[in-house]
Amino acid sequence: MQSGDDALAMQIQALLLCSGRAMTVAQLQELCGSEHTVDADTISGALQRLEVLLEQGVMALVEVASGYRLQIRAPWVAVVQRLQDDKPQRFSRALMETLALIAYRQPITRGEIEEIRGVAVSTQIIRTLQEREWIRVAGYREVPGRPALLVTTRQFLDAFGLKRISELPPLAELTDLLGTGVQVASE
Amino acid sequence: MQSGDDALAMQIQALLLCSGRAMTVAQLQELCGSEHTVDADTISGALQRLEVLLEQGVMALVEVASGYRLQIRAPWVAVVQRLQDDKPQRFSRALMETLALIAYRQPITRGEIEEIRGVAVSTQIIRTLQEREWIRVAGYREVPGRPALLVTTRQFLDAFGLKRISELPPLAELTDLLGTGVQVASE
Amino acid sequence: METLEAEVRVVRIDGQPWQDWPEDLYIPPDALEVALERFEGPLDLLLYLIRKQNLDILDIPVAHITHQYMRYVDAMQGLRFELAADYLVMAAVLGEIKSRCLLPRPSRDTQEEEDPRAELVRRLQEYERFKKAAEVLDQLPLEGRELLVPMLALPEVSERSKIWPEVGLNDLLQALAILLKRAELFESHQVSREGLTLRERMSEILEQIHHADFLPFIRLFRLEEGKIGIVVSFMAVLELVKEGILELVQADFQAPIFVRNRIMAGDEADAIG
Repeated sequence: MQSGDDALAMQIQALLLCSGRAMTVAQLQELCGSEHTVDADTISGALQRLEVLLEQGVMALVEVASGYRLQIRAPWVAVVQRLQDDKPQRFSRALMETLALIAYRQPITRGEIEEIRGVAVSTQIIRTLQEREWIRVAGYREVPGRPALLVTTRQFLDAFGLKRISELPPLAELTDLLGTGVQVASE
Repeated sequence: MQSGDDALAMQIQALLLCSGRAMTVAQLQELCGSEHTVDADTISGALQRLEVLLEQGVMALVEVASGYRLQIRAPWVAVVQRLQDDKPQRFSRALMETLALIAYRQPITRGEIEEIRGVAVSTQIIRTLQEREWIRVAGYREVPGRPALLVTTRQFLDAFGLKRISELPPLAELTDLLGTGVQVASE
Repeated sequence: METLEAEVRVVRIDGQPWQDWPEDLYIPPDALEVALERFEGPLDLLLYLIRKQNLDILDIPVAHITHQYMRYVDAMQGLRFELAADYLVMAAVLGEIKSRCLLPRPSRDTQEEEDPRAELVRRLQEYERFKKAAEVLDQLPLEGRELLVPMLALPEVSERSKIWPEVGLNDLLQALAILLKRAELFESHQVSREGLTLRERMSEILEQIHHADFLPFIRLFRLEEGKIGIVVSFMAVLELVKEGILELVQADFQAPIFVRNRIMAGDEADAIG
């Protein structure tokens, strides 16, 4: 029913739909070839085919600096942007705890945060905090894996109305805060 | 070129593509209707139309507990999985047994889980399940100690691609242990 | 068929077949760690023994096991004691069952009295059900594993800044307070003011060097802060050097010392992922 080209084009489509980033021909070659390698021309051909397949749809295949990616076509951009207004509700407890640990223990690695919290810290949380410009990578610890050292930023201080990190209340005072009506398991 | 139904179906497709999660008919109603509202039946019709439009493609429209979402069709899953650097995650047996007990016996207390499993349930496991938002505390049993009653969440159903708890595979029948090694009627 | 059966009987530990599983509930101390990993507790072990080794729970030499258990529980000195305790309880249950089976019973009561093993069998059956349910659940397609939900980036909005949830300092402190209460992780000496000042200074230095890449060592000190301020700054620099973030360079003997950021700007973005 489908030609070989179509099958490859659809493989590429699936990859681009889930990768969340642009991909180069070389990357696609590596991912599409299972037993025998696919040559670059075949990938280019499949990309052209994909462009045609998508012609009537909501997505377009575009080439950007870092490769090819799928994006929403212009007529649907306005609808899709309504999703953004939908987003902000609350930051998760996991995010707030991660932020608090970075604030008080900076510079700190993701591994150290995980150790203290006892659970994995999702990449999403770190990314959101970076996107929010509340944290940044200050360097790397010179140990195997070179984990990134996270610190808070000036924007973080601004957001929380602090002039400097030392204005954060000492940890000892937090215990009192807990005493005064913070419900731990409210949900 | 496109009928009105197709246009709405494609709007929905664009929304689902960019939200990356399931959306309810009500949410879609709100996002699709700009000046005048779209009624729920129209959305349902457009969803059916979208299902047809996607038939030959790499994505399928599926309904889960929190609404409708797009999923990569099975034949393309393997390719996409190559994108994931680390091996697909597997959970510990302890975690899966705990989750199974909560799913099939909800609401259930930690003590009851421990009684059935014959071992203590680690706080780590409960925390991981809560962090994933697969379980939550639905209340407290009115007995001494007021143990928390654990239930599964919509996110749990979403994660396993289910619409409701009754879609879980049925529990196995109790099997005969007496015939194998334990002879009850030995006298 | 026969090979399949043989396969089932082989317990693999770290890829190595393990054939010396006990014929009773006693686990030798050196195999305990392995057993704790392999079995989800005494019910699981007991099920395995009944299913795979045809263990007759009546035939277990309970006194012997109990004695051994006591010895190794002593030896463990609290190491994962709570898990060992579960196994110990099971040995006690088996002992109790056996003793009740051995006791002569008045003949007219036989109708009413429950078989002493019934309760244990009921528990085993119940556990086995959920053990299977867990296996079934584990085989279901899972989001992120077999169920893949596509997601495209939202089109870039021209300078319309993203809308973020509102957060106050109090939210942050509450999050930390909850974390503290949960884990009780900070020991008192880490709470001290000094630690915070040092870390704060480390951050400030990083901030300075972030913009410059290269700074005269002397610029990191503020004389108006007095002796303590200078000591703290000095310690902060040492700490950062120790962590491999900064490097001290000196072109020549007695030349000014410079502090260099060892991390090239630019590779920040993909560092965390």
